[in-house]
Amino acid sequence: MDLEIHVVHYLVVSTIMLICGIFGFFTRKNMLATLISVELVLNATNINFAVFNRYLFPGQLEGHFFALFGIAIAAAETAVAIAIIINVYRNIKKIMTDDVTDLNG
Amino acid sequence: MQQEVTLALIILLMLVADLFVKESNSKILRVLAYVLLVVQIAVNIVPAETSAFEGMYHSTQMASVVKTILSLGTLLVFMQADKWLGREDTSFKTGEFYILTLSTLLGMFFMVSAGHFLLFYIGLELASIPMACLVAFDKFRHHSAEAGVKYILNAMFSSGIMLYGISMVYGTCGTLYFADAAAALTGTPLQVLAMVFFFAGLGFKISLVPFHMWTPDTYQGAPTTVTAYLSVISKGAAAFALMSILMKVFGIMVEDWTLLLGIVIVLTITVGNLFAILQKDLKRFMAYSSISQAGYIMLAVMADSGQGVASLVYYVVIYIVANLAVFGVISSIEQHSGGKVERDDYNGLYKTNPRLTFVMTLALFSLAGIPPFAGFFSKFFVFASAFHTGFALEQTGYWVVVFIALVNTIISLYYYLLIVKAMYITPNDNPIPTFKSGVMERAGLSICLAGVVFIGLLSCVYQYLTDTALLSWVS
Amino acid sequence: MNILSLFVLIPLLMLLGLWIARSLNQVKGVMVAGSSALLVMAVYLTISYISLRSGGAEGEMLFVAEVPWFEPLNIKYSVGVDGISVAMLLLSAIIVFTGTFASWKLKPLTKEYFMWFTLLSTGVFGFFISTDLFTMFMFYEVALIPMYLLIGVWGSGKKEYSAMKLTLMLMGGSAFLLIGILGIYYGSGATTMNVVELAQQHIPEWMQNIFFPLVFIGFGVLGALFPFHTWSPDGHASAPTAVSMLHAGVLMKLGGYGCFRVAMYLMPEGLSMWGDFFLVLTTISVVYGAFSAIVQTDLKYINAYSSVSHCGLVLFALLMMTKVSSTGAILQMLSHGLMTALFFALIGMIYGRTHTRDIRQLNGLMRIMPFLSVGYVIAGLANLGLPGLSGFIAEMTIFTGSFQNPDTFHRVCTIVAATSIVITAVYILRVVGKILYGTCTNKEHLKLTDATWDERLAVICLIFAVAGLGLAPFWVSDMISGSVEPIISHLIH
Amino acid sequence: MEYTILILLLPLLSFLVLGLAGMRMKHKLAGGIGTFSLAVVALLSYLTAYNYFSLDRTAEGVYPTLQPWNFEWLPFTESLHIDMGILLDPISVMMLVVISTVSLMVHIYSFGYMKGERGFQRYYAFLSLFSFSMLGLVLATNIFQMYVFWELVGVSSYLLIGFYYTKPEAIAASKKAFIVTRFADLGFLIGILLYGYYMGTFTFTPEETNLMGAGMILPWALGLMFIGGAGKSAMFPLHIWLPDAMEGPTPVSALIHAATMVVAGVYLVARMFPLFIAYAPETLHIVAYVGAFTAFYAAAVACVQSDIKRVLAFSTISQIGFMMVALGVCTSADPHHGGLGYMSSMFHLFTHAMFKALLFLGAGCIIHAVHSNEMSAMGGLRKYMPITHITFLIACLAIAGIPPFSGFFSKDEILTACFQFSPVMGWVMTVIAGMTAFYMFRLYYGIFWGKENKELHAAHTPHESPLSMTFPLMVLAAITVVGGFIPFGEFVSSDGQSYPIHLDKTVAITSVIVAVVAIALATFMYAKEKQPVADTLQHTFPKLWRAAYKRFYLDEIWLFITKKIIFRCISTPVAWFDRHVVDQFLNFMAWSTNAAGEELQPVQSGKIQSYVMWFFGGVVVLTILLLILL
Repeated sequence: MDLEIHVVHYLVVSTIMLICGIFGFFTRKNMLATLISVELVLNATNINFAVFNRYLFPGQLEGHFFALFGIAIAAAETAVAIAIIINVYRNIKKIMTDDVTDLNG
Repeated sequence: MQQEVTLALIILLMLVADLFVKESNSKILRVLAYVLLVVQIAVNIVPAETSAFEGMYHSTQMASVVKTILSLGTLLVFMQADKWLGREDTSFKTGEFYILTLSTLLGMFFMVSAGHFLLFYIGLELASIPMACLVAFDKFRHHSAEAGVKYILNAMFSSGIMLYGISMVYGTCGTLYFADAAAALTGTPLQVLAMVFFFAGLGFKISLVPFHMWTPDTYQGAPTTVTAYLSVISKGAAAFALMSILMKVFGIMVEDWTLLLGIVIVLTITVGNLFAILQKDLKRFMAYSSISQAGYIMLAVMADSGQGVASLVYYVVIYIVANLAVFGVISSIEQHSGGKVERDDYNGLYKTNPRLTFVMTLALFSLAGIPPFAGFFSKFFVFASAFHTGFALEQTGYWVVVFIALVNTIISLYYYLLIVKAMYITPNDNPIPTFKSGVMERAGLSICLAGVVFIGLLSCVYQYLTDTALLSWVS
Repeated sequence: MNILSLFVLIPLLMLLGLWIARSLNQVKGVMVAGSSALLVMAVYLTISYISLRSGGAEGEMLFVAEVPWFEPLNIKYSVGVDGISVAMLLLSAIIVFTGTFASWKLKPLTKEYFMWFTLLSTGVFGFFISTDLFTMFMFYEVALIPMYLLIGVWGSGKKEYSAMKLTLMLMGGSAFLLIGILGIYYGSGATTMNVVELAQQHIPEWMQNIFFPLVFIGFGVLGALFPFHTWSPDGHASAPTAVSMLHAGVLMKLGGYGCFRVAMYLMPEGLSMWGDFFLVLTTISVVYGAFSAIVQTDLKYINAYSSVSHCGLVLFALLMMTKVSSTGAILQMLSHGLMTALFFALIGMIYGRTHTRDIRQLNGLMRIMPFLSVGYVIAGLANLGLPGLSGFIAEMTIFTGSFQNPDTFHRVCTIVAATSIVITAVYILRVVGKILYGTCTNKEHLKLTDATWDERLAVICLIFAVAGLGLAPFWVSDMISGSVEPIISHLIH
Repeated sequence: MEYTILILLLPLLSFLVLGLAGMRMKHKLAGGIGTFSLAVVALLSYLTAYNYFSLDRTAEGVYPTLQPWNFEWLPFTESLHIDMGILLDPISVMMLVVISTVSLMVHIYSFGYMKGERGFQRYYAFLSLFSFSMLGLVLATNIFQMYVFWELVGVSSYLLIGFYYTKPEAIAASKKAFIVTRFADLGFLIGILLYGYYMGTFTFTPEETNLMGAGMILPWALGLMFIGGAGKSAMFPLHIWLPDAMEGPTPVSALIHAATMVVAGVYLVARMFPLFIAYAPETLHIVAYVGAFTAFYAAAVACVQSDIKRVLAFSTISQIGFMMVALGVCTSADPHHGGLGYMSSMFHLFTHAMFKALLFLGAGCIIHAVHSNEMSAMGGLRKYMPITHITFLIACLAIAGIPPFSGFFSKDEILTACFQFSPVMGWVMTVIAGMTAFYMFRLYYGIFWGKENKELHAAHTPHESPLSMTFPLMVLAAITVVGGFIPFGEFVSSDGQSYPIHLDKTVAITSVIVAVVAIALATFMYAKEKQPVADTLQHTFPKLWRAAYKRFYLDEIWLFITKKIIFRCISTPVAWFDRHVVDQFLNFMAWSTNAAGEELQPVQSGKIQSYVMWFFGGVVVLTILLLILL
């Protein structure tokens, strides 16, 4: 059995992550959980960048750097998001997405 | 590069100033912000083509002009924010407001002058993360927080999708430099997918249908000044960025993205209009209006020509002044009447505040595209550019899109007139009482009004933009 | 400075003056000065145009001037007039002048009213002097939008609904126009926006076939083309007097003028494909409007439907494509503008006194307000085409001209359209008989007074113009047919 | 003869003066202005007639056709233009004399008749307007000018019928008159348009080549013009307006609805006669049949009417029918062979104008005296109003065709022409002439003899009218007496050449016998106070009598057409369609846009998840679309 891992395998993983992330976002009601799901999406792309760089274009570092920046920015985003979610919690004492539907129509 | 550097310096200066200025003296900060922003505009008034970081940063003359326009718009927003920032519950956050706003502006600068997807991505995030803070700025209003959370979650999701698209570009091209990627792209299905994903990310910022769903909620919940900023500056920058990337990077897939745009434009304008008709809350109403306006802006992108570039920037300029005039009036009334933003509150406004009503009327007419106000000219040129391309390519599909857009102007006229009707015609026993707005608000509105009236009539603006567009986009 | 630009400049100065004016008297002073200046200018222009032509001046347009505006799209501020536009300018000046007096006592917000009114006039004058498609279109829309506020704020009845309907329908028409203008511009090679120069270019036939109907309908909406006329009854009924006058008198003429100058002149091949179709529509307009007018009970509705019929006749005559019929169409615009303005002025004055326009509640007015009643009879007679008044001239020119087109289908349409002169008599006489004659049964009405001096001035001016055109038609007719000729010969070749 | 322009200008001027400033004038001044201008016009007309007929005849033996004035009023094309001018030829000069005479008489008469009426000045203004238009009509140099003035006379007739504008009947009558004639004018207009296009000119003398080339068009064009003429001249079935038009002041009826305007149709046919006879003889014969039927129909109706003005109105219709018949029976332009009708028609027009005006003015005096139009209010008036009685009798004898009164001569010529055309036509017309004599004498006896309405006359004794009213009666009576001896054929004939009138003895004797018998019958039936025969007849044929009294229900048909068909069946549905279909369609579009917005609104639910689903769904769908479409 050939255990060599191809680029495709990585992509399958990243795609599964992406879909999990999206699915999680769709289904989880807790805002923190949705935040985690978004992280999955972002990480799926980071994997993509790393894998493409490593396997397809090994001579350069663009993908790696992109992945690094992506991680950093995702962290920043998460921080802000959590801050705002806390703010929501302070105001209405709930963090379920179904509870923040005051603005609609 | 000069523009970004000076802006970054300003941000640092404001940061330092914020540290040392006492809360009670927040006025100093406001003055400082005006002065610095004026200086920023003044020193960068001459557009220049610059390149840095080995081409990761590449600012064309047009981009430079756009940046100046964005700075000007920001200045107008600041002027409108004057009263709001002076309020007790926000004055202690004055410095933060400026820093956050200017940071997003810096992000937009990078966005419009990126030469590499990484820089573009950083710019985009720099523009949207502080924006989330701004949206949730009114800490004790839960609508503000709700708007903020909707914005940030949607933004994260969309940036995830966009990043996925960028990763596909990287995977198929092996480079993230715009110029190299453009050469390497061939239009395979995977690349089409990448393009759509990327498009969705920017479509989110411009609030194109179906990526627009956050817009009304966020616009309604955010502080009015921030809504104004979000609706014009952020949207304008994203539109320009989208256009330059579609034209520069995805040039090979022009047929794909014009079709994509065609569908999206029709959807955007129609859906925006259909929703706008029913809105009672003016901020929410303006959100839908801005969605449909975004559709018109995209017509210029669809044109895919120098004429289109000039028309787009021209449209953005006029959209900025007109929309800011409307938001200026809305915020002015909101601040002076204790938070009234419903359309019914405006009934009979003409009797008590004729001048504000007048500004509002002209601005709405401009948005509806009625001559002799500027909006008419910008709409005309946008239509002309899209029509021209359709003619040149002998594709009547362009004409159909233009036609649908034109038919939609009637619906939009209807809802703009509803506000005019409320202000002039609908009788009201207790209209909002007469008030005197602050110097800065008035100055801001006067500038907007002048813009609404004169930018269209004075052809030099369009001429200048066309010349610049030709210089930047010799294709 | 080009003399034509004064027609836009004077209203703009009036706007400025109104803006500055502080008291009611100042406002009225500005209006009287401005509208008189416009009238004098228009008369002067007419005289000098005729003398230039008789002096042998060549060229389709006279008093031409051109300033580049948006050069990337070859948009210029270019002005010039031929006989048709001169006639229209004269008409507009007369109606703006009389309209000012017809709204002499209007309240409230008099100043604002006159500002919008003046803006509307700016658009009208600008439209008629322009030879550049873009400028023309711009002024066209400038003329439309003030209608909304003028009707909405100062109107009566279900004014909000009417104002909205009118604005949306007319702006809908202009949406059609805009794409049509783009089609013309690019189709002709994107070298010029000037109408006269565009006519020399050739637009591909397939494009003409697409854009002709769009432009024709676009202008036709304003010209009350069936089935796009329904804004007219409601709009006119709700509008204040002077606005109805200006709207029916001048604005509706923009439609016919545009159809002729833009749609037909620039797209002759499209015309030959669509001509018959639109001819049927206009024929329907003519007869349908007249029949609808018979059963109306509101004076303004009667007049509005009558306008549908008469403006339909304008488009009808244009589509006949002979020199005489087109001359007749322009004459009809002139004549209809004057007499319908007279009608609306009188209806407004009667309404201002009796507070009703329902013909079932009015009777015996002849005894109570003889001046207004006689004016009404004269307007009615002009409307049904009494020789010596303007309506006859126009209708006869139209029918004679239409008969110059030897096609049987056109003949049949002409005969059908000609029946409208009988139907017109029916509804005009019905109204005259009902409201003016008989004995007044309403006690309230017995106390009413006849016209005041400002009203008399307006009415007399209009009657004078109607009769002047009717008695001495040759000079106008010459002036117009001289200018129609190049356009028609362009269409036929 | 440039001075002829004054004939048109004076009445116009007088109209303008009276119309603009009349309300400020005293009655006498206003009436004086009108009458004076008409007197001058009449003098000028006589002068014109004298001068014209003393001109030398041309080589062909005809009087020259003069155009002292002609200018282009409204140009259409090189050859087609409406000119305004003055055309002098025998018939126009003849008409000039007739119109100015009758008009002058009516002007004088109205002084007395309209004395003290409200709107006296307006009345004179309208009379002037009418005189102007009628003179313009007959002097027209081209068919379009004729149409212009044709419309103007229509309007002045409208204004004058509706002079008593507070009377509902007057309003209705004026409206009806205008609309019916307008309807007929539509035919006239289309006829003119056809004529103008194919002849290339509006003048009465088109180019020969055009005439030859027109083919079947010309009969059609002329026929359509005749419809216009039929409307004005009250030919069946377009006559319905004329009896109602009697609601106007009686002098107006005398002037417009008896002597001048109503014969405009005859004049029109006479004017186009050369073309009719040469290119459309069949159309001309249709004119004859229409005229004959109208004459019969109107005579039948006139026999039972009780309103004296109605009787006279139907009598007018009937007599115009005679004139039309006379024109229609012409078969050639040669007066000796089938062209006699032309001259006789014009002759009858002339004599009829005089005696019918006389009858109407006389009726005016009677109405003035008893304040009623109904015969029941009259009877036995001969002793109260001798002048009126005598003049009325003269006119009755004239219309009945008793020599030596003028009517005898003209009617005799007409009957001769009819017999030349066909014996059937001749006999029919003779019978109608007899009916004329019958109903006229029925009227005469009803007014001046018969049963007197004593009650009424006791309350208000009838009296003779003032001189201003009787003077015109006497003048007209004098003309009626001597008019028949005018050698009319000298001046007017179908080919223009001098033509000596000679009586056809057989025809003359027959017609006189018929007339005398008819008069005798009328005397037998109506001269007494008790009228057993008439009553018996009325009771024997109640339906027929009723139908005739109701004018064979034509007015009901008219009402049916206007109220039911035009108003209910066309206009109301059209207006309904406009409001509920065309307009509602637009409202529906607006509504559906709104409804679509409302339906869509739940999509914007406020839930973050649904927003993201739309986002992602949009991305996926768009990608798939792009991949499929391109």
